[in-house]
Parts: sequence; structure tokens; C-alpha cells
Amino acid sequence: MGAPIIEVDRVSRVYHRARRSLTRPAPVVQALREVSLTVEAGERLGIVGESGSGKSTLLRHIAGLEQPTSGTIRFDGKDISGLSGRRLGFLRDRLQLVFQDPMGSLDPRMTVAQIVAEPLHARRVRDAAARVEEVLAAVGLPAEAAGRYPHQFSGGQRQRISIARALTVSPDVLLADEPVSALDVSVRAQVLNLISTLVDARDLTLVFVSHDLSVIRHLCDRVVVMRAGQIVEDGPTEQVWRDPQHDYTRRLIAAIPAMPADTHRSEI
Amino acid sequence: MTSLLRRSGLGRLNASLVLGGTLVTLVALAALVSIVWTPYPPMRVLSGVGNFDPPSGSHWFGIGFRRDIFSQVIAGAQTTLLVGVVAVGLAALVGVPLGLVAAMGPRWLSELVMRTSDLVLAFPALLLAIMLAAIYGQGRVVAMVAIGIASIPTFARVTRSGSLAVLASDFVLAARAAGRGPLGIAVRHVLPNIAGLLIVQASVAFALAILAEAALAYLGLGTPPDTPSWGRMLLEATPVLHRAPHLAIFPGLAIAISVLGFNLLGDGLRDRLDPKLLERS
Amino acid sequence: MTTDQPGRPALQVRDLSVTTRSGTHLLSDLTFAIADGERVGLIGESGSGKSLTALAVMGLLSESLTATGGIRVSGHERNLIGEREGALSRLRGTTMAMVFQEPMTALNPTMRVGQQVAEVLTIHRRARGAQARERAVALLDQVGLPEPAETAHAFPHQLSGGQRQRVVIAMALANDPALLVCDEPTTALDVTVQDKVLGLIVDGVEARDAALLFITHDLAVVSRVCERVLVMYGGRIVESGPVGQVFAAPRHHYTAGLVAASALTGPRGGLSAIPGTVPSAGRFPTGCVFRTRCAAATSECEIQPRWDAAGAQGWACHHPIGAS
Amino acid sequence: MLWRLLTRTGVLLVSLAVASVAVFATMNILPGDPAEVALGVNATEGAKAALRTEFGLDRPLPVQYADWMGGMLTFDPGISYVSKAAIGPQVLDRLLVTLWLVGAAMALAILVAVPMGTWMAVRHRHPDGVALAAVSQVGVAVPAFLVGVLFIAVFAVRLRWLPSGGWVAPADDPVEFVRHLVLPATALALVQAAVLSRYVRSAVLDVLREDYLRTARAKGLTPVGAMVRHGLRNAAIPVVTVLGLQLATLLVGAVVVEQVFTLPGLGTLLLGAVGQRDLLMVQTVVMLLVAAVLIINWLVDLVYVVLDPRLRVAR
Repeated sequence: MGAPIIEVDRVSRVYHRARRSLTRPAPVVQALREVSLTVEAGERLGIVGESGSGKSTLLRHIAGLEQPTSGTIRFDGKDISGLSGRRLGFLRDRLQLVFQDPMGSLDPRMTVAQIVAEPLHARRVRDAAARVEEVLAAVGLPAEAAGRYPHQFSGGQRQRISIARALTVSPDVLLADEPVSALDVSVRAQVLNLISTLVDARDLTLVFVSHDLSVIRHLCDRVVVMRAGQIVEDGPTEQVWRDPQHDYTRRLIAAIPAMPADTHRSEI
Repeated sequence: MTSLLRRSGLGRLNASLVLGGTLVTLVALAALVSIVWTPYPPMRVLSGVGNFDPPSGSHWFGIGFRRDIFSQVIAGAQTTLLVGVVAVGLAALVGVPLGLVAAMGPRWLSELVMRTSDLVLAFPALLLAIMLAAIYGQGRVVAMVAIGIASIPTFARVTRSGSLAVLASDFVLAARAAGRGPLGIAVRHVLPNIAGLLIVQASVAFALAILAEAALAYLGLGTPPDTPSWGRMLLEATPVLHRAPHLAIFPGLAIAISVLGFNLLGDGLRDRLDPKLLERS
Repeated sequence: MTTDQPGRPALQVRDLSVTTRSGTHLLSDLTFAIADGERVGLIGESGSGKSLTALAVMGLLSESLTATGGIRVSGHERNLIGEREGALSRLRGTTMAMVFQEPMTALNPTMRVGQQVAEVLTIHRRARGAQARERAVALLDQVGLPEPAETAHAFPHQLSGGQRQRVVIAMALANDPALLVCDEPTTALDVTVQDKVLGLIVDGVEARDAALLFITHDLAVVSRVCERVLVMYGGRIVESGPVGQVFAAPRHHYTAGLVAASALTGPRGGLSAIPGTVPSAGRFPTGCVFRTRCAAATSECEIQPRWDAAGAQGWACHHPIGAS
Repeated sequence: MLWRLLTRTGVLLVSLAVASVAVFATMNILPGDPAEVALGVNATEGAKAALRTEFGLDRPLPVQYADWMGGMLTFDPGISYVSKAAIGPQVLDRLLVTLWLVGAAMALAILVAVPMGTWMAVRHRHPDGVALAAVSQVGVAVPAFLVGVLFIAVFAVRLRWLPSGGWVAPADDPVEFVRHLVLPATALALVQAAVLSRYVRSAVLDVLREDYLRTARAKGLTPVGAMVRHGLRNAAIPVVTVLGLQLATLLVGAVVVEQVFTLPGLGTLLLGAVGQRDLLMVQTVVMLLVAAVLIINWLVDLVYVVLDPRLRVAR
């Protein structure tokens, strides 16, 4: 633990929709409202929320993929909120992403080697072959996977490819946007184990977005709960789980159906 | 045949692809062969034949106005393919970059491109050709340019909608996160993923170009009289149709076969080339 | 069992198999029954064949698939497999009804929702005109939609996902079916909405003493909704029994793996997972369908295991857990 | 709803203005000297100057444009350089013929294409559906003028059932009017029907895959009932868009078919004007056809709103 690595300061984001009525002005969507959040180096932070809560939007802002309407985002002390794609090179070296849809996030026309090497190629690093082999091994894929195409893999394996791509530049921070939501239950545990192991082994800071609080409870030390573009609760995961303060968090936890083997709820 | 066709998806798409490919190859072969060899010089008035002799062993498609119809038909394939290639090439060369700009550029530029293409859509190829012909007189160049310009909007639209589908995908987001710039994304991700879509579009546009060229030639606005052309053959055949139907049948068949070929090829390719992405767009 | 006595179950499926034209088995020898008022869950991962089972029961399989075996519902004499389309149409929406996974696309976008609900009454001549419209509003009220009279005039795109799923449920329950089939009805919904929709389904079938076939991949949802569970893998039922019993003491290794993987209670990085991945349809091994991913598999498993039972719990495994 | 009407109408008006400038510019700037085009390269300088003065071609272009546009709006776009007769009345006479032809062809095409396309889609796995699809594929490949030529050969020349060309106004003799309209309208319609039926087929196929159609079946509707009550209206939405675009090709097709059947419509007028290098006439007729296409697309856009409630209002 230590110094803050990501600082989100009163960030708002407004999307404008196309105008549809003569009498009413063009509708606006407040995707983020004055969100403030600090992530410390080495932390495992979970962001939980339902659809439309702004959790994925927040993640994309942190990754420098979208620009806030107001507020600032700093990475390791450097303001990234005004920077264009070209000047975000330093961020790309240190922060990488894993996406939800294991098929949609891999270009179907590229081989696994090309996909995994893309962060290096974009840096104009020519010889990436050795690095590709190394990260494929790290995520538990055989070396011959490099020459194949995404559609030749199962959902879980594709998510491993996606994780491998995030690791090629040896980032400090890993952002994950619902990486296990599209996976079967039996495969979900494999991918969660992999993420957990890699985060430990490589001293990564993890920001993990999910709609499923029980996944975050397993993986993260701290959780923020989002609703309608705002953070409504922020605290250590176990504490939030056992003693939610905000009314919405309480309802969220109460709505989670209990697993038959889930002994925890019966303790309360 | 039906049992093969009935086996739903795969059987049918292969049939389209194979049949379309065969027909297109046939037309291309006719054009190529006719460059080096035709039974008779296509446009030469022959001696020792009647005006409208029916098909025979020495004149396979018969005689029309004392010229050999078979020679004219295979030489006419040259005109058809030339007009098609130039028109589709022009449309793709202009339309694809415009579509890309419309998909990736700022909103006002996108609006400008799309509104303009809407407007050009209101000028069908034939109308453009008629306007140009009124000024410059008839000619193959006028036909090619008119058909080409009229096909630009569809290429721009197909490129734009295909690109938008690709750009909305997570793998483009992943590429941005990996540090790729807009140009890298366009070249590395968008173009390879819409290539199939564009090939299909080119095939369909080719079929439309053949139809437009034939119509122009029939109206006397396309290919000049000294060059073999299917549309013009039909024009010349019309007044004598009741006496010599073979004058119209063979060029008519040639047009139908080549249009059918390119349409089937497009259909077959559509099913073959990455149906998933096509569905998304 | 074949006589039409009052105690006959609402749904009876016997040796149901579904094959493609090329002969691939998608479902193999499914046999199960659901009594009136009983709520049965059908769980499995993607590709296990659970949605296909629902469609087969409803007689809505695609033309390219062939079903064999027996499907019988109470109140209809004949086997639904091989039954004429007209007879099946009369059963759908009355004796048996279905709720689908995707509420966003399950409703006709160009028809007002009240009309869509009323239609299920008018098709089966349960009501006409103004009376049907009134009943539709009442049904929308029953499923907890606010201002039902106004909502009836809305188009689907004006409603949220949860609201649309309520409309679908209202349609399904309109003619008091004896059997309700739900295919992942809450998978596309948020957790807080899911909770309410599940409550609605349970209340709806309880009030009508209807049988429920509830399909899901989520073990926790099954525990919330159902009394009995069928576990599917590779187009076969590998285990069945009362929910508590099956999840607390599974006998089949697949069920055990599924329960362990769902729990998320192990140490970080040490969750128990089922090795490998679910094969695609038609790629499952012969014999026991799970043997390629099963730690306990032996050469014996190359033969299709027999169905064993102890009390209400049954399984198909050569080496059931807790046997030795 | 009102907002959409206003924005679309705005787009239409701007499009019409831009299109008219484009047509005017093409016909007046590209040729260099319209007088030379009209009189030929060998015309004397004096004759050209006389023509320029007579038709005001020596005025600045914006003035000429304003004059022409003003004339278009009052149905009096000017005097033909060649025949020296007023263009307005000629165009109006001819317009009526073209409208009859296009209208009849469109109606016929829709009547054939909608059931045929639906059948092709619903039976797409059966031999009859596949065969019908093959027929439509061939139909698309045959140009309308070829069908016209064959029709004349068979029905007019050989069988002598119907006239091979010409025109009788409906007021003069309704029976002869129909007899003269049948062949050209059918020739134009058949190809159009083939094209349209393929769009109907793919629209219906798309709808067949929709979840709500399965919902309709689960409610107890038969496959046909589900298609009629829930499918067709949704399938109509993409088909209506295509109809607008198809009308543009139909207008152009009419130009050619009028030539085949020597009908006194806009097409023959236009082609005659091209042959005589009558630039103002060409310019006027082209603009009229383009305006027709734009207005049709505007109408289609409005029909859309009626069909698709998602476009009506946001909540």
C-alpha cells in the first residue's frame, strides 16, 4: 500500500442525445456526477453497481479513453483528463484494461500473437515474439496458441488472451470491466483465480468493475458502490458487506439470492 | 439438386458462390479471349452472308446486319467489364475514404458527407449520364464516369455503417487502450474487418453498372457505334425483332448472365465472409 | 401412468431426444415430470441444452431439429411430439405458457403492450374487445406495473427491461396456465429488479397452483425459486432431486464442481474450478458426458452410466460422491 | 413528431436548393458556352451571339439561375433554345404520361413482390421457396428495356394482342388507354418486382428471427397468424425505405421504357432534348425528376414515423 496512483476529483460527464421534440430541449444524460475517488498503489478496488450506474463509464475515464465534462483525473500525480490519445503514451505503459465480452474485445481478423503484441506494436516495438510467448505462458495458454484466431478458443480462453494482452507492457495498474460476467460458472472461477494470482505475483493495482457484489467481495479489499452516476458508499469490502450504511447498498445486498452453501448470510 | 439446396444455409450459399463464380469467370474469359481472337472481326460487314442469317455451324449465334453476332457478343464482354471495373473502381476509390471519414471524423463532417451522399442518391446513373451526354455527346467515358459517380453514395454508406459497427466493438476500445491512434485503428482494425463487406458491395455494384451501361447503350448514349456493345446490339435488333429474334436473344442473354453472375457472387460472398460482422452492421 | 387420472403430473417428459439433420444429438433421453404446483429448476451452463428443452416442451423447436420421445401435459390426451400445429397452438398460451430471457426483444416493438396482453385472451376466445382490454389492464396491475391503464397504452421501448419482463409475465399468466416455462427470465436484469421479478413468478404460479419449469445457470436463483432441481450437462440430465439436498450433498461430480465454483468462498486465487471448458454441441464424449473434465473418471465411464436413485435424489454416475 | 417533420422538411428544402444549383451549374458551367452546344461547333460567332441575347445567356449566371428557378416554381421555366416554344406546357403534358406509367408499375410491383417475397422467406428452407428465390434472382438480372423489347415481339408483333407502343389519354378512350399502358407498365413492374421481392424476403427473414415472433407463437398464434399480426408491420419498416429508393430507379427505368414503347412521357422528351442539344429542356426535366425523388424520400421518412412508434416520441 502507499501513495495514491489514481485520483479522480469531482468528475462529471454529460452525454447529449439527439433532439426529438420541438418543445423540449435535447435530452442530456448525466453519466457521472461529481465523482471523487482515490486508488492507492497496490490496492484491490471493486466498483459495483447496476446497469446505468456509471461504473464502466468511470473506468473508461480512468483509462483515458473518454474525457470528463468537468473535474480532473490524475495518474501518479499527472493530470490525464485534458490529454489527447497521442499524449497518453505514458499511461498506456502503466495501465491496461480487460473487457467484458471475451469475443468482442478481440479482433476476429488478428492472430493471438498480433492481438497480444498490439500494445507493443503501437509503441513501435518491433520484436515482440519473446514477450508474447512469455505472457501467454503466464496466463496458462500454450505457445502454439499464438498462431491461431480468437474464434478457435472458448470463452474462458479468450479472456486469458485478453489478460495476456494487458500484461505485455508490464503495467502497474490493471483495470477490469466485468471480465467474468459473460463466462460460465465453471470457467468463471478459473479466470478469477488467474487474475488474483497475477495481481499478487506482479504487484498490480487492481480496479475491478462488476455488477456482482459477491465476485468483488471475493477479489477486492475495498469496494465503492455506484448508483445513477454517483458513489453512494465506499469502504472495506467485508465491512460494507456486513454492515452497509447506504440504503441502496442495503437493498442491493438483500436482493442477492443466497447460495445454498453460503453460510455467511445465516450468520447474520 | 433440391436436396442439396434444401440442406439449409451451407448448401445454398455454396450454390450461389459456385454458380456466380462460374458465370463471372465465363464472362471474364470471353472478354480475355476476344482481345486476341474472335471468329470474325466483330464489327466488319461480311461478304457471302445474308443480312440476318440464323445461327449455323460457321456463325454460332447467327448474322445480324451481315456481321457475326458471336464475335460481337464476346467482344462486347470487354466493354461491359471495362465500364464495370472503371465505374466500380471510381466509386470505391472515392466512396470508401468518404465513408471512413464519415465514421471516424467529427460529427459535422460526418453529417456533411452523409447529406451530400443522400443528395447524390437522387441522381441515378442514367440521369447523370443524360446530363453529361447532353453536354459532351455520347461516349464510353461519359457512361463510366456517370455510373461511377452514382455508385459513390452506396460505397460511402456501406463503409460508414460497417466502420461504425467495428468502431463500436470492444476490440477497438482495446486497441485504443493499447495505444493505437486513429490511423492505426482504421488500417489495422476497421479496414480488414469491413473488407468482406466491401467486396460484396463491389460485386453488387458491378451488376448494377452492367445494367446501367446496357441501358445507356440502348438509348444511344453509351458506347459509340464502332465498338461492340450488348446494349447497342439490342437497340439495333429492336426494329427487326419479328424477322430475326436471334439478334436480341444473344446479347440479352449475355447481359442477364453477367448481371446474374455478379449478383450471385455477391450473395455467396455475403454468406461466406464473416457473417457475424455483417449481422452486426 | 398413461391413464388420465387426476393425479397425473402437469408435465411429463419421457426419453426426449433432439437431433439435428446431420444426426448430432443435442438432447438425449430426458425423462422428468413436474406435478401441479411444483417448482422445478433446470440448471446447466451454456450449451447444456436447457433452453432447447424449454422450446421442445413448448413445441417451438426450429424446423431443422427433430424431437423424439414423449411430452405430455395435463388436459391433453396425446403426445405433443408429432402433434398437429393447430392443436399445439391451442395449448400454447392456455395450458402452457413461456417467459423468455430477453425482455428487450420479446415484445413486438410496434404494438402497444396492453394490446399484446389482450391478444393472448382474444386468440383463445377468453375475452373480446373492451372486456379483453379491461382484463389486460387488470393483469398489468397484478404484475405490479404502476398506472396500469396508462402503461397499457405504452409501446415496449417506453418501458424498462424489468417492466417489459413484467408485461411478458402478465401475458404468460393471463389464461392461468397449468405449466409455466421460464427460460433465464432474470439473466438480463439487474439484481434488485431480478429479486422482484422472481417474487412475481413464484407468487404467480403459487396462486394458480401451476407447475413451473425454471431454467437458469445461476444456482442461487434456483435455490430462491425452486423446490426441486434438474442438473443438465451435454444434453443429458446428470442429477436431480430436492434443491437443498442436491446442493448440500451432490452425488454427481459435475454438480459438485458447479456448487463449489459458484460459492466464491475459497481463498483468493484458490477458488475451486472445474478444469477445461464446456465442449460445443456435438463435441461431448460418448459414455458419461462429463468424463473429459472429471477427476474421478475411469475407463468405466466410457459407457453411459445408469440412472441411480436414493429417495428423491437421482444421478447418472459410475463413481458417485460418497459411494465408497 | 412535429420536430421530426420540421427537421425533415428543412432537409428537403435545402436538398432541393442544392440539387437545383448543382443541375444548373452542370448544364451552364461545364459546357463552357451553352450557345455553342445548342448550335454546334461550326456555328458562326454572330448566330451564337444572337442566341445568347435572345435567351439571356449573356446575363450573369446568378441572374440566369434566379430566372430559371423562379420559372420552375411558377411552371414556366422558359423557352426552349431549339423549338423556341415554352417549356412549361410541354413538360406538364408529358409528366402525366410518366406518372401513369410509374404509378401503375409501382402498384403492380408491390402487388407481386410483397406476397412473393413473404413466401420466399417463410418457405426459404423448402424447394418452392428456393425456386422462387432463384426466379427473382434471374428477374433482377434482366433489364427492363429487354423485357419491353421481348413483350413487343411476343404480344404485339406475334400475337397481336396489344399495341406495340403509343399513347391514348384516359379521357379520350379508357379502354385503349389501358391497352396501351399494359405492356410498358408490366415490363417496368416485373424487374422492379424482382428487386423488391428480394428486399421483402430479407426483411421477413429478419423478422422471422425476432424474439417477439417466438413470443407470439408461445401465446398460441399459429406461424401464419404470428406473421400476419406481428411480423408484417415490422417487416414493412425496412421495405418502405427501399420503396423510396426504388422509386428513383423506377423513374429512370421509365425513361428507357418510354423509349422502347415510344410513349410521349418525360423520358422521350428528355432524350429528344439531349439529341437536339436543348440544354434548358434537359436541365428542367432532370431537375423535375430529381425533385420527384427527393420529395418521395421525404414522404417515405414521414411514413416511417407512422409505422415505427419508436420514432414518435421519447420518454
